[in-house]
Amino acid sequence: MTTTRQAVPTRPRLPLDRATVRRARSLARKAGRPIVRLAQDHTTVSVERATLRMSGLGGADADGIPWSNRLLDAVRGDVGLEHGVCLPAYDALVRGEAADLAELAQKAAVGSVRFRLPEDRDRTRAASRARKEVGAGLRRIDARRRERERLITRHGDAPSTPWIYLIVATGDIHEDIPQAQAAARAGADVIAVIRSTGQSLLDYVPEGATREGYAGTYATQENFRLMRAALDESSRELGRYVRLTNYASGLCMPEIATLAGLERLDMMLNDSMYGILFRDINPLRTFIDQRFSRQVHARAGIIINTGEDNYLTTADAVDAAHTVTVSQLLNEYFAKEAGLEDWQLGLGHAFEIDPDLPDSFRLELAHALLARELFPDAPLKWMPPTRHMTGDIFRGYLLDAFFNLAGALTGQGILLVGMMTEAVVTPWLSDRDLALQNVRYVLNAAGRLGEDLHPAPDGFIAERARTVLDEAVDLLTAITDREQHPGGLLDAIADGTFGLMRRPADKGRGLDGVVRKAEGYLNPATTLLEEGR
Amino acid sequence: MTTTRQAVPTRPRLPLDRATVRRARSLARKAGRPIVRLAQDHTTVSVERATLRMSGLGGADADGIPWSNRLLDAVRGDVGLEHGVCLPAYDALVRGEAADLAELAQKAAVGSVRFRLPEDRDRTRAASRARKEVGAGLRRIDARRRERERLITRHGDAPSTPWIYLIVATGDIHEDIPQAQAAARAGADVIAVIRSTGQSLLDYVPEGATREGYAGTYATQENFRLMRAALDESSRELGRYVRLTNYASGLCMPEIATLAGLERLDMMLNDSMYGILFRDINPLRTFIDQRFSRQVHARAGIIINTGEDNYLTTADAVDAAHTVTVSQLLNEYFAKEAGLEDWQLGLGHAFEIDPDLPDSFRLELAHALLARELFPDAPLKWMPPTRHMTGDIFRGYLLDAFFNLAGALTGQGILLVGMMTEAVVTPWLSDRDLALQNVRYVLNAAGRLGEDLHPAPDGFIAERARTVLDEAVDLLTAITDREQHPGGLLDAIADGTFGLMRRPADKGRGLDGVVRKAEGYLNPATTLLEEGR
Amino acid sequence: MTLVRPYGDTTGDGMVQVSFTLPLPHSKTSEGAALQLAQKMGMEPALVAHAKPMGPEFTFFVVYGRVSHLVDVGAVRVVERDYPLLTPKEANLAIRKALRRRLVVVGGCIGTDAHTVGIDAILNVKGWAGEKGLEYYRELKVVNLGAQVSVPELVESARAEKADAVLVSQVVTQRDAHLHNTREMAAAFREAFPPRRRPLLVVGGPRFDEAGAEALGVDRVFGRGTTPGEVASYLVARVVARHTPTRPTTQTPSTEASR
Amino acid sequence: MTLVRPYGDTTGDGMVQVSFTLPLPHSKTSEGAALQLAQKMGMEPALVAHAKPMGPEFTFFVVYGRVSHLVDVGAVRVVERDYPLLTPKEANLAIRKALRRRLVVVGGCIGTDAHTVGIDAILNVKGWAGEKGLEYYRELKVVNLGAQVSVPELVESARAEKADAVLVSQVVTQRDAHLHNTREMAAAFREAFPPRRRPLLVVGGPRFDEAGAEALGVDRVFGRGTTPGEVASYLVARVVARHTPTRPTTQTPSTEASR
Ligand code: B12
Ligand code: B12
Ligand SMILES: Cc1ncc(COP(=O)(O)O)c(C=O)c1O
Ligand SMILES: Cc1ncc(COP(=O)(O)O)c(C=O)c1O
Repeated sequence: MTTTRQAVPTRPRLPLDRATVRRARSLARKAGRPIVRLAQDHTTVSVERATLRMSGLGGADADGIPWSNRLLDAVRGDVGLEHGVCLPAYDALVRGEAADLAELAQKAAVGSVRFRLPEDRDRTRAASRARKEVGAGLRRIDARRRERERLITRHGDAPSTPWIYLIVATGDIHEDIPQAQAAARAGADVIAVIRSTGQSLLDYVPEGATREGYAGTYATQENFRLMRAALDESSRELGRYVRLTNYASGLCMPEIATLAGLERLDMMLNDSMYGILFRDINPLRTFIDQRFSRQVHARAGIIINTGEDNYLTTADAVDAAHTVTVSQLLNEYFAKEAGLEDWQLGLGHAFEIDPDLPDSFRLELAHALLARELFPDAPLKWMPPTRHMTGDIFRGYLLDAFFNLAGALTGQGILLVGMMTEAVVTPWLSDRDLALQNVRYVLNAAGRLGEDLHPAPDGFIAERARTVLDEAVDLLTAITDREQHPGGLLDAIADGTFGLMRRPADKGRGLDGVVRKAEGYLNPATTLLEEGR
Repeated sequence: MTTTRQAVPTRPRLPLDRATVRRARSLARKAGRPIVRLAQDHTTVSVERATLRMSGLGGADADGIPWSNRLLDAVRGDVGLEHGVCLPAYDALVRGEAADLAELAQKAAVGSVRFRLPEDRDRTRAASRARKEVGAGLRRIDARRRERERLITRHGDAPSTPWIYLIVATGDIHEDIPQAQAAARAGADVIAVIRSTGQSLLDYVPEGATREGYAGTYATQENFRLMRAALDESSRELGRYVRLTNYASGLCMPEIATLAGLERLDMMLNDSMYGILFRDINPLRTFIDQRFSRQVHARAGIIINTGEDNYLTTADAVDAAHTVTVSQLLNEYFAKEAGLEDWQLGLGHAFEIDPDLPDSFRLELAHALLARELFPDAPLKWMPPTRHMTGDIFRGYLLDAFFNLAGALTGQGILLVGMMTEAVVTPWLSDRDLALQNVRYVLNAAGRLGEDLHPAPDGFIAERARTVLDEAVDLLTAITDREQHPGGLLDAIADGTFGLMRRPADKGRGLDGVVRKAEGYLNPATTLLEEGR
Repeated sequence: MTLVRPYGDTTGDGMVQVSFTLPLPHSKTSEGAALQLAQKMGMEPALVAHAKPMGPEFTFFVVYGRVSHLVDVGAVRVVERDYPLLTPKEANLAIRKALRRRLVVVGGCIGTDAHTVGIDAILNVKGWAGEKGLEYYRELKVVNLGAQVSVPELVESARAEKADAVLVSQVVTQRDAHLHNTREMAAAFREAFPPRRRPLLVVGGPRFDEAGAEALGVDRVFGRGTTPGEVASYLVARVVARHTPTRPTTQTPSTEASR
Repeated sequence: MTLVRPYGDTTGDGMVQVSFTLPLPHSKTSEGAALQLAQKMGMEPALVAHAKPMGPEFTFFVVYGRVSHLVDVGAVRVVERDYPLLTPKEANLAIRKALRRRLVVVGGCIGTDAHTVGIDAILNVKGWAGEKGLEYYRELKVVNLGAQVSVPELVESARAEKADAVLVSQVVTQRDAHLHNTREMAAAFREAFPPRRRPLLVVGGPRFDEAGAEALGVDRVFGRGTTPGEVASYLVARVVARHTPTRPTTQTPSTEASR
C-alpha cells in the first residue's frame, strides 16, 4: 500500500556511532517486550467498547451515556469481561434478543436481556457473527484510508515539509470550524482540534456536536465528522489535502482511535506514556489501550504523534534531554510492534531549553539533529517553546522564530506552530495568522540554510548530541537492569524517570477497567488487525 | 598610538579571488583621486568656520547666528575667502582690532572692523598667530582623544562585538538624556542622537541646549557636551565606556566634526556621498567638506560610519547590492587618504532585501560576508531593515531577529539595533528595550553558530557574493572609463548610479559656499592635520 | 506626583499600542471601524499602523495613538503583603509556639485542571525561584492531592486531614473556568464547615487578579510569580492570628481552643 | 449586522491586546496602575500578562482583556473613492477633451521632510505597486520639486507653472510635523491665489487620516498604500469638473475660461 512519504530536504548530518545506535534500539526492545506481553494478556473496558463501536454501535442514551458503555456494563455485570464483550453480545444477537447491537444495548440498559458466555456451537456462531460485523467495520476503516489516498491524489498533498500544524481550541465546534478553515487558508497543512480539559478522564466518549469545552473541544464522532467535512471543503478550495488531527489518549484511547479511523482523521496524538504521566491514568490501563489503538492507527493509515515534548514542560530540557530519546525509542518499539510503519511515526520532541542559557539555540539544534539522525524515516513532530514563554508576546514571537528555524534546519517533518500568546490565552484567530506568517518567513528566507550548516564532527553540536545519546543508553541500561528495576519500565515510571512524575503501576485512574484475559477470550478486532498485517 | 581593536570572532569564510579584490581597490583609487584633487584645490565656508571653531570661537548672536558665521561672512564680504578666513581674521587681531576672535566677530557683525588680506610681514604674523591658536584647538582635540583612551582603560570597553548601537530621537535633549542612559543600562555600547530633520540644510550650527527638534535633536556643541557627560556618568555606573555618536553631515559637516572632536564624541556618521544623494547638497561642496571632516576625525580618533545602507532604501537591495560595494570601496579610499585607519572605518551596509524573496536570508548572508571579507579589519556597521518594515510590529520584531542573526553570523562590528516600530514612530523607550532583548537573545543563543556555518565554495552564498563583487568591478570600470563618464565619479553621481538619485555636479545646495583656493591660501588646520600624520 | 500618563518617548505623550481583530472584511470601512474602537478606548488621535485581512471575514489591526486618560496612582488598590516575610526557621518557630502541632496544608488542582507545576512549585521541597517549597518546612504537614481533584474530594481530604489551610491552583482560564471552579469550591467549604472551623482558603494561578479574593469567597489570591516563602509567611500569619486568643474578637473562641 | 465587537477566539468576546509604558517603577502598585489604565480604556476584566521594569523609573506592560465597546460600522465615516478609476488612456482622453491642454501637476516634500520615495512613487514614471506614475500620462505635465521644498518656493512654482494641482508629501509625523506643515501650506495658497484660481491641494503620506482634508484646509488627503492610478483618476475627476461649465455654479466661470 503506497502512502505519501515526506521528502527529506538537504540537512546537516551528524556522525553517530552505529553500534551505540544499535545498542539503544535493542535495549528499548528489551524494556518494551514485557509491556507488550502484558498488553497481550489483558483487555480493558475501552478496548471492548472500541470493538463494539467498530461493529457500528453508536449513539447514547438520554443522559448522554453511549450505548457502547451501556451494553458493555451490562455484559460485564452479567458475565465479566475476561472473555471479551463480543461472545456474550453476539450470542445475544444470535439468540435473537435484538436485531442489532443498538437495540441490544437499549434492552440491556433497561435490564431486559441477560447475557451468558456461549459455549461450543453457540460460541462458534457468536464468534462468526462477531467476526463478520467487526470485519465490516474494519472494511469501513479501510475504505476511509483509500478515500484519503484518493483525495490526496486528487487535491495534492502538503506542498513541502515540515508540515505546518495548527491548533484550534475554542471549545465550540461551530467556532472551531471557521477558525480551522481560516488556518488552512492561511497555510496550515494539519489542523488539530485540542480537547476539553476534562475529557481524558471520562470513561466514555461524549456524543454529538458540542459547544461547551474548556480550553479545547470534546472529541466526539460527530465533531470529527463535521470538522473532516469542513476540511474536505477547504482541501477542494485550496487544492491540497488538509489533514485533521485529534487525540487518542485518556481513558477512551482505543475508542477514539476507532472513531478516528471511521471518520478519516489523518493523524492522532498517541503516546505510550502521556496518560500515565500527565493524566495520572493507570500504567497497565494505558499500555493495554495503547497497543490496541496503535493497531487501529496502523490499519487506518493514521500517523501518530508521540508526546515527548511534555516531559520538558515539567523537567529541564537539558537535564532530561536523554529521557526524550529513551521515550522516542520506546514509542518506536511499541509502534512497530503494533504494526505502524516508519512514515507513521511522528515522534515528538520540543524546543524547550531555557532561552537564557548560553548557546541555547545550538543545544536545540543538537537535540533536534539527534532525533533526526536516529529516526531518519520518521516524520518527526517538532513542538514549540511553551514553558519559557511569558506574557511578553514580542519575545514569544522571537522564540517561535528560532524554533521555526531549528525545525527547518534539521529537517523536521511536522512543525507544530508556536503561538506568541502561549502564556496568556488559548490561541486567538490573529495569533495563528501571525504565527503562520512567522513560519512562512523563516522557511522561505532561511529554510535552505541547512545546506550551509556543517557542525564540526567534534564541535559543540556533535558533542552534545553524542552526550545525550550516551545518557539515553545508560538510562535504558538501568531500566532493563533487574537489580535496579525488578519491574523494568513500570518501575522506572514509578520512579519519576519521565517528566519527574512518579506513577506506580498499581495507582492511577482506570485500573478497574483492566481485565486479565481468560483462556477463551475472543476479540475479532484484535485478531483481524493482527492477521491483517 | 594604540586604540582598542575589535576582536573578530570565528565566522564563516568566503573564498574571493584576490586579483579581483585588488583590481576593485585600484579602480576605486582611480575613481577617487580626481575628487581628492578637487577637494585639495577648494575650500568652503564650513571648512573655514570649522577652523575658526577649532581656534575656540563659539557662541552666537541674539538671533542664534553663530559668531563663526558672522565673522566669516564679514571677512568674505570684505576680501573673499580665496585665501582662507585665517589670514584676514588673525591679521585683524594682530592689528589689535579685538582681543580675541569672539570680540572680533561681534565687532564685525556691527560693521566696526574692516578686513584686509595681510601681506609680507603682516601675513607672516597673522599666519603664525593663526597657527598658534588653531594648534591649541587641535591639542584640545588630542587631549580629548587621550581622555577617551584613559576612560576606556578605566571603565573597560564594550564587552564584545558587535557593538550594540542604539538611536535616541526625541527632539529634546533633556528627554534624550534619560533615554540614552536607560539604553546604556539596558546594554547599548553606542548611543546615537539623531538630528532634527532640518538641520543638515542649515548653513550654521545651532547653539546651546535644544528642545525643539523634529524626529531628532539638533546637533549643537552644548548638546554634545551634555550627552557626553551623561554617558560618562553611565560609563562609570556600568563599568564600561559607552560611546556617543552624531552626524558629521549636511552643510556644516566640517564644523560638526570639529565640535565632535572637541566634545569627545566617539563615532560620527560621515559618508562621502550621503549629503549629495539624500540631502541634495552640491557634490563639490560635499566632497570638499568631507575631506576636511575626515582629517579631523582621523586626528580625534573618531570612528566614522558610512551610509551605504541608505541606497537600499531607494534602490532595490538585490539589484543595487554592487553599488553598496562600490561605495564602500570609495569611502575606504577617501577615508584612508584623509588619514583614517582601518579600525576607524565603520563601512555601512544593510539588511534590506525584500523579505518575500526566496532565500532572502541567505542572500543577506552573502552580502554581509562579502563586506566582511573585503574589509577584514574594519568595524563594519550593519544596518537593520527599514524599507520593508510595516506597521506589523510583530513581523518587524521577527525581521529584526534575523537581521541580528545575520550580524552575529558574519562578524559585523557595529550593530545598529532595529526597531519593531520602524514604520510607525521614532523609537519609543519600550521599543529600544524590546529591541535590545531581541539582540541579546540572538547573540546569546545563536551568536556562535557561525562556527558551524560553512557555505560551500560553489554554493548559493559564495556564488552570490562573487556575482556582486564582479558587478562592482564592472561598475567601477564604467565609472573610470573616460568614454562613458568624462567627468568620472561626478558623472556617475549625476547619472543616478547610487540610490537611483540623479545629482549633477553643478546643482544642489551650498555650491555658493565653495571657493577655489587662491595662490596664497592658508589654513593652519589643514596644514597641521596633514603634518600630523 | 500621583497622576501619570503612558510614556512613548516624551513625558506626558500618552502613547499606547493596541491590537485586535474585527469580524469585518478588510476595507476602508473596517479601518474606520478600527479607528472608532480606538477612539472609544480613549485614543485620539489614533493611527491604524497595520491592517491585515485574515480570510474574507476578519481583519487584524495594529493601532497606535495617544490616550487622554490619566492614571491616578493614589487610587490604585493592590493587595500588598500585610504580613511579615519569614524564613523557614522563623515560620517553623511561630507555628510551634502558636499551635503546638504541625500546621496542616491540603493542596491540589481542582476541576479538570491538570497543571500541577504551579502548585508543586509552592508545595514540593524543590520549590521555586530559589526558595524551598512548603514540604521543606518541618512544622508544615503538606498533603498534595495533585491534578484534577473534584471539589467533594478536596472537602473530604480537608476534613480528614484537619486542614488549617487549603491551597488550590487554577491555571486554565478559558471561559473563566478558574473563577467558576473557585466559587464552587468556596461555596462547598462554606457549606461543609462552620465559619470558625473552615480552613483558610487560598487560590493561586498566573491569571488571577489578587484583588479578587472577596468576590470569589476565598481568603487570599496569589498571582503570577508567587514564591513559596510568601505563601508560608501568609499562612503562618493568618493561622497563628486565629490561634492567638489575646486579640479581641466578637465571637467566642471556644471552637478554636478545641482544635 | 452593523454592530461588532473585537474577536479573540469567540464571536462577541471583545478581546484586545494593549501595550504601553508607565513612568513608574515596577511594583504591585504600578501593575495596579496598568490595570486602572486598561479599565479606563474600557477593558474589564483585564489581565497584566507582562510587566517589565525598564530601569528604575519606567515599566512596560502588556495587557489582555475584554472591551465592552461596540463598534457601530454604520457610523463609520470614511473617504470612499467618489470618482471613477481610469486607465492612463482614459485619463489622457478626459483631460484632452475637457482642458485641450496638459494638466499641470507640481509636487514635492515640504518643510524639512526629505522622504521622497512616497511622492516619487506617485509621480515618477516607474510608479508603484505595478502602476505607472503620473509622469507616464501623456496629458499630465509633472514638475517634481523633490525634497525639503519651502512653502514660498512651492507657491512660486505653482504660480509659474500654472499648476492645476499641487501634490505634497509628508512622511515625518513626530510632534505632528505633517499637520503643521500642511496647514501652513494651505494657508499660503489661500493667501496667494483667488479662490477659483487656487490649484487643487492634495497631501499624502502614510500616517495621514484621509478624513482630515477639511480640517487641514486641503482638497484631499491620500494615505498609506495610495496608487498612482487613484491619484490620477482623482485629479482628472476634479479638474475636469472644474472645467466643465455645464454644472451650475454660484460663481462666474470667467477666470476659469481664461486659464
Ligand atoms: C506546562 C504546561 C502544560 C503541561 C502541564 C504539566 C503539569 N503537570 O503541570 C501539559 C503539557 C500537560 C499541559 C497540558 C495542557 N495545557 Co498547558 N500549559 C503549560 C504551560 C506551558 C506552562 C504552565 C506552567 O507550568 N507554568 C509554570 C508554573 C510554575 O507557573 P504557574 O502555574 O503560573 O504557577 C505560579 C503562580 O501562578 C503561582 N501559583 C500557581 N498555582 C498556585 C496555587 C497556589 C495555592 C498558590 C499560592 C500559588 C499558585 O505560583 C507559581 C509559582 O510562582 C502553559 C503556558 C505558559 N507558558 O504559561 C500552558 C497552558 C497553561 N496550558 C493550557 C492548556 C489549554 C492546556 C490543555 C488544556 C490543552 C489541551 N486542551 O490539551 C492541556 C490539558 C491540561 C489540563 N487538563 O489542564 C493553556 C491555558 C489557556 C488558558 N488561559 O485557559 C496554556 C496557558 C497554554 C495556551 N496558551 O494555550 N500544559
Ligand atoms: C526610506 C526612508 C528614509 C530614507 C529616505 C530616502 C528618500 N529619498 O525618500 C532616508 C534614509 C534618507 C531617511 C532619512 C530619515 N528618516 Co526615514 N524612513 C524611511 C523609511 C524606511 C521608508 C519610507 C518609504 O520610503 N516608504 C515607501 C513609500 C513608497 O511609502 P510612503 O512614503 O508611505 O508613500 C506612499 C503613501 O503614503 C502615499 N504617499 C506618500 N506621499 C504622498 C503624496 C501624495 C501627494 C500622494 C497622493 C500620496 C502620497 O503614496 C505612496 C505610495 O503608496 C521609513 C520607515 C518605514 N518603513 O516606513 C523611515 C521613516 C519615515 N524615517 C523617519 C525618520 C525620523 C528619518 C530621519 C528624520 C531620521 C534622522 N533624524 O536622521 C531622516 C531624515 C529625513 C528627513 N529630513 O526627512 C521616521 C519618521 C518617524 C515619524 N513618524 O515621524 C520613519 C518612520 C522611521 C522611524 N520609525 O523612525 N529615511
Ligand atoms: C501526547 C499527548 N496526548 C494527548 C494529549 C491531550 O491531552 P488530553 O488527553 O487530556 O486531551 C496531549 C496534549 O498535549 C499530548 O501531548
Ligand atoms: C551617512 C549618514 N549621514 C547623515 C545622516 C543624517 O542625516 P542628516 O544629515 O540629515 O541629519 C544619515 C541618516 O541616517 C546617514 O545615514
